Amino acid sequence: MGLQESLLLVLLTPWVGGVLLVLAGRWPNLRDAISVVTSLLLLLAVIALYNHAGNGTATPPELTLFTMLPGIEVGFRLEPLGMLFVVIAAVLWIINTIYSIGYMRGNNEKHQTRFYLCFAIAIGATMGLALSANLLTLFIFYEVLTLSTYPLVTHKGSMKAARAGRTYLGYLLGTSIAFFLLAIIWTWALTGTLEFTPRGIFKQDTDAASLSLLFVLYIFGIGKAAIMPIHRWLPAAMVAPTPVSALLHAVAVVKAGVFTITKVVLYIFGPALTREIPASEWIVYLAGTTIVVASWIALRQTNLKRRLAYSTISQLSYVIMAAALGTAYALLAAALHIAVHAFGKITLFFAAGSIYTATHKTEIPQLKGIGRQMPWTMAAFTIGAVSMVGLPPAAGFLSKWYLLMGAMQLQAYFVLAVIVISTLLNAAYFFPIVHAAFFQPADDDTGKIHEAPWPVVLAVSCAAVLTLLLFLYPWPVLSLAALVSGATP
Amino acid sequence: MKHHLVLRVVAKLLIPSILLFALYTQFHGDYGPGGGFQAGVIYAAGFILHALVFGLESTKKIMPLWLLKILSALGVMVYAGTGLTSLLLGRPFLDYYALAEGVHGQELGIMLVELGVGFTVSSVMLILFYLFADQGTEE
Amino acid sequence: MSQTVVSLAISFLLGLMLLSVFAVIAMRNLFAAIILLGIYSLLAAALFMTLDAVDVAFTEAAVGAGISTILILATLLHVGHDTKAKKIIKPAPLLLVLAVGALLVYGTLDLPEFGNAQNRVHQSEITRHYLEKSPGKNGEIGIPNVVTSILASYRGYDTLGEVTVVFCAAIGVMSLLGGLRKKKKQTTVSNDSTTDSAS
Amino acid sequence: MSAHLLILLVVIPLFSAPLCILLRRSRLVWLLSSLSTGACLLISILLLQQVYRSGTVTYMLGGWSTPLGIGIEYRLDLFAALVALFVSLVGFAVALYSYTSLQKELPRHKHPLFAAAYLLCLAGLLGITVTADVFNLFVFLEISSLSSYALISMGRDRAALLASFRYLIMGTIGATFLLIGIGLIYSHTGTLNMSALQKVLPALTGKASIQASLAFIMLGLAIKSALFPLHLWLPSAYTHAPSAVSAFLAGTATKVSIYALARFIYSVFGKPFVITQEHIGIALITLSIPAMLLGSMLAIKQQNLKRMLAYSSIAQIGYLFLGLGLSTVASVGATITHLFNHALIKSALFLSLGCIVYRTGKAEISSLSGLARQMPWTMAAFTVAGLGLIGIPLTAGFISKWALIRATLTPDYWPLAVVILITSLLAVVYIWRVIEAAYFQPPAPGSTGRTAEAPLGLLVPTWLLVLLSLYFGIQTTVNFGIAVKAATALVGG
Amino acid sequence: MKILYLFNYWIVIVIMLAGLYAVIASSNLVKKIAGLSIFQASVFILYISSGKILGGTAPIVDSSVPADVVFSNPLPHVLILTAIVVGVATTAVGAALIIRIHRAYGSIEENEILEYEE
Repeated sequence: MGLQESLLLVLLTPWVGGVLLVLAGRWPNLRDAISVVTSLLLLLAVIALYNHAGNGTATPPELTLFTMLPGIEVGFRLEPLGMLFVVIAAVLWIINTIYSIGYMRGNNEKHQTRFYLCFAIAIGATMGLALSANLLTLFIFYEVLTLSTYPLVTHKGSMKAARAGRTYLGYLLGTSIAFFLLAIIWTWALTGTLEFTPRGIFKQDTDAASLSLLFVLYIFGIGKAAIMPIHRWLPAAMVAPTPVSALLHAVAVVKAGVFTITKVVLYIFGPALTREIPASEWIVYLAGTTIVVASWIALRQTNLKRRLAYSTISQLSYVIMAAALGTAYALLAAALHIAVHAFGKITLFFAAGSIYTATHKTEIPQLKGIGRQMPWTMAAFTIGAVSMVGLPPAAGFLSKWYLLMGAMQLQAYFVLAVIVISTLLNAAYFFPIVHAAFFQPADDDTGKIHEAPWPVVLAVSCAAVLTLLLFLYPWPVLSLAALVSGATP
Repeated sequence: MKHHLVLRVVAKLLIPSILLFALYTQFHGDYGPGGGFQAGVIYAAGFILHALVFGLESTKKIMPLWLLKILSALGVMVYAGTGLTSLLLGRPFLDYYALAEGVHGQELGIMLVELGVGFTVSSVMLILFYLFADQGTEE
Repeated sequence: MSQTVVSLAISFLLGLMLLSVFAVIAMRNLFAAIILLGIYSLLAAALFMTLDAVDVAFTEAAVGAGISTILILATLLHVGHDTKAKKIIKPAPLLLVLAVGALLVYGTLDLPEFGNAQNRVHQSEITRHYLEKSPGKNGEIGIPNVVTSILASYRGYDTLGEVTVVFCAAIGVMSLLGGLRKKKKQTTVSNDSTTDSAS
Repeated sequence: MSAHLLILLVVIPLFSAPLCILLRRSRLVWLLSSLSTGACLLISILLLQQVYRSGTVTYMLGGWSTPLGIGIEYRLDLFAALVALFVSLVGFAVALYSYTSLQKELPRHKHPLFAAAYLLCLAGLLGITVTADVFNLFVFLEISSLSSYALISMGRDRAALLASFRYLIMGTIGATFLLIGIGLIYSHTGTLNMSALQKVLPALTGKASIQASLAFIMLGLAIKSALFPLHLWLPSAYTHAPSAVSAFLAGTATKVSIYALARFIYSVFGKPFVITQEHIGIALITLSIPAMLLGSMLAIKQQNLKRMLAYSSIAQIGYLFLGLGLSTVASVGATITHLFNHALIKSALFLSLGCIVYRTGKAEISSLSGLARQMPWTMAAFTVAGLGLIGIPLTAGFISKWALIRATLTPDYWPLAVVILITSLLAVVYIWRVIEAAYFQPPAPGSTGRTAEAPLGLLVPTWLLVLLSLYFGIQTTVNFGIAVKAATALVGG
Repeated sequence: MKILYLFNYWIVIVIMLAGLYAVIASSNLVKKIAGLSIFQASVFILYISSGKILGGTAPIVDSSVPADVVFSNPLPHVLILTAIVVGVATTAVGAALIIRIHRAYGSIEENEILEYEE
């Protein structure tokens, strides 16, 4: 299969799947089967694409849909970072689908067809976003992603959900319209192009002031990256069902955010320029602060999902910080952390969800001794936690390692300090849970195991296993990350 | 004032002469002041006088509202139609040279459009008078 | 000499019009006000006559003094004819109007000299064409009244628009007042479509 | 016949209006009006192609070609062709829509009157668009105005009467100002033809009376196009008119007045005089800012959705004047683009609102709760069009916003970009109020919660416009490419 | 004569302003309409006076009139003929609206009507 075809296939599969499962909406089993099959097909397409990406970025395939504005067409191009993101999203979508089926049936939620449709659209948007050839295309899919996840976040349909949705949409749409769009148009006005090109598109003579302002506009405009103070939408979105939280935190949304930032740093500003402009330094400090503060807040949450949410916020800022540093190793770390955090965090969320499905417990104090009732789930949870903290043998270790190397190169002691502190905080808010789950007696210990429905457990275990595998065999991802950053791991 | 005999006689004499004068104005527009518009107003004035003397209902019997509506529409259509005719004859809209040779074409065209103006203006003025006067009957 | 006379005559007429206008505004009784409005229009017609605009004078007399006065009087029959006693001077509108006035005065300062045959308006190619080429045996239109030939031929399209406006007014009034009587009293079945069912 | 397309564009509706009165049968009348508006649409498309291929089209009415301005001239350049296109497009959609929507809003025997007034209004607007004679412009302005007074007064509640009356007063003052301005120009130049004026006026820009005439014409047309703070007539007029009328006027009337204003600036007085010498540009910009902000804020406060959309229109008019005021090729191009896009989007919004009014009889936001379940297609149409108003990518609104921001991103005027963005954020707020009410609030306890979806007669025209607004968000050669061409021809680089 | 005719212009302007004031300031709808027609008529005067030639006659070019006669400019007359008609059309619609408003609100005083609306 040629490059163009596989590219097209990757882009279209989710949308076609969406249409089909709407048609099949009347028969739940068929509908769920379709969504599973679609996700598998997508993975196959992605693998086909990956084989092409394997032989370097020699001739990246172009695919142009239509010219939206003179000089700017909506088009796609294969490129390592995008490939990386596509792989993550595709793999996690399968697990997430299986999990969703278990979860949605387990909690017999309403409007499941709409749920799966929006899910498929969100994935489709993610694919488009990951493979887009220029900023306009990326922006379009960025907004599509926002709008398609809105019905998911507000799935419960209650007024509370509506309010949460208002926050979600207000932050994401607002920042994207007010800052991101402005930054894009400004970039266009300055350079006359929006194409993603290695080493950036800005001319040498562009003045540092406007570049700095642009950089800040991008960082704040890409609200999906949830850097403080525009992080509130993420905890608010917790009203959504767990699969959606997984989608937000691992598969698509926040990943799209940090992905976009990395992309902008790599292909709009270019690493060299990024290191020069003063704004990048401020962003490093801001990101660092976000990491520490978010971890601190996470420590003080008693609701499991909220704690996870704040952990996500801090983890995202790792990527932002790394990208803003702009050295080869830092960028390698950024790219890698996108993947690593995705697997780790989805494990944790699935675990939380399966606990909720099985026991309807959401508060951390309730989790005493739950390890004995739900060994699989809690084992997975432990792996995820280890990865988050960044210890071997979990994948989290890798990205942290490269980030440390990057920081060392620059003697960026602030970054080092941040990493150390946050690691301690991470440990402080994850391990007590694990300890309580396994080594403390439950209040209602019946001694017998009752796990969540099998698809849920299956998904959780898969995610956990992947997190381990990513540490043991990191090469497929690592090679891409290396291609992105030009660093030699 | 339906029973004022003198008034009725005078009106009977006056109204035809008013309408005659209206006709004169209609076609004298080429040579002096006048033309379709003024003529139309005078037509209307004649009927209004009739209505004032013999009562609205009797005027409506002579010149019912539905007829006026048709006339007013026809007036516009005559005017626009003249234009379209010259269009169909392959000349620009309202180019009267299309209708006949040279000056005669102009005279013909002007007469036609003035006729259209007369129709519409007179009938519309009467319609307005009818409707405004009618409102009185209910208080 | 004659020019002075004309100008003075104009000033005189204008003065009368001014008086009538102020009366219209000051009057509490609307009937009187509207009658005065009619007089104002008649004066305007006379003014147009002195300005050689015979057709305009004719029309203004027939329409301004005639039709619109009748219409408004007919309106007063239904809505009553006295206004609530109110203070006539209101600051905000006054300022607004004065601003417009200042603009107008400024605009008239360097208008071409009144009645001067050498003005661009009179010397312009178009005007001369109207006056010289259109009338006469071998003119373009061949009828003496140039106003008519412009009205009906040169700018005949404007006149089509004018007729359309009249027609438009008829439609508006019919939709507003048509078919209202039936609501009140069930007399005189006319086969006019606007009254055959109540609104 | 193709030589005469230009005049047919105006005469077809103008001729079929009296026919409506003769036909009298509601259905026949509707058929006629749909046919003639359809014809207008077809003609305007053909004309656009013709102009695009072979330059400006002119037409001498009555065949009076020499000397220039002795007769009345019609001229159609790209700008005019675009305006004519969207006017007849909206006109066609609303004509289709009107039949069903009037069933509940107007007694049957008045339908012929409605159709006649509607067609005359369309003819008037198209006449303004294509004429090259300033007095003829006044005449057709009055045709469209009078017919729109009539149309507005056909609204169901008595407030419509007052709204119509106030519009009549304001509109007539505006038109008379225009008349004064034209008179002042004429008394200096002796001609009424635009291109003739464009030749002679630059020599007269020192004259006080020419400057005054500029002021009066700008004022008059600003009133007609509801530029803040002369907008006061607009909200209640749009609120109380019949749904179809609101949709039509919101899409076309103010737009055409703005078109006329641009005509006077660029094709009569000329940019050097208006913008450079008299600083009208700065004035327009300074007025457009409060128009955008206050309009949007007031829109947020409204409970009645029609009024909300009306205020949003005032904000959007601010966009348009902003572009005119900057008067660069880019900005005027943006204005033209937005004229086109906003016409489609706002009409679509009003039409979908009309569907709601048709079923629920109310346009209050409270009457909307839970409606998305019962009228999914209508609410979907409203949502999509609303996204267009916000300016989400892949909608036409995005294109115009892009163009506008691009035009404002200059060293001197970049703060305006911020104002535009704030305005579109406010748009998010007032559109989302509606969407939340429709999708999340449970049906009001009083209501049966069993409202049927709007009939096809309403949905088809609505969706026609909605889909077009999406199409023009992707296929932007017409509403952006040609618009910029037109702006280049108008502003002259 | 400049002063005299400027003076005339200014009287016209005063009339015009009086009309405009009546439209804006008076809350009585009938008076608004009256003011409107005053306003318009005064504008007509401006037009016609721009067409006047002192010592000229009405533009009726008959073979009978001597050759040395100057005619006033006919074009403004034509324009104003149209404008007058537009004016009366507006007045008619306005008056009809007033009747309906009075029927709906029982008043033709704008401020009272607005109170009903609130």
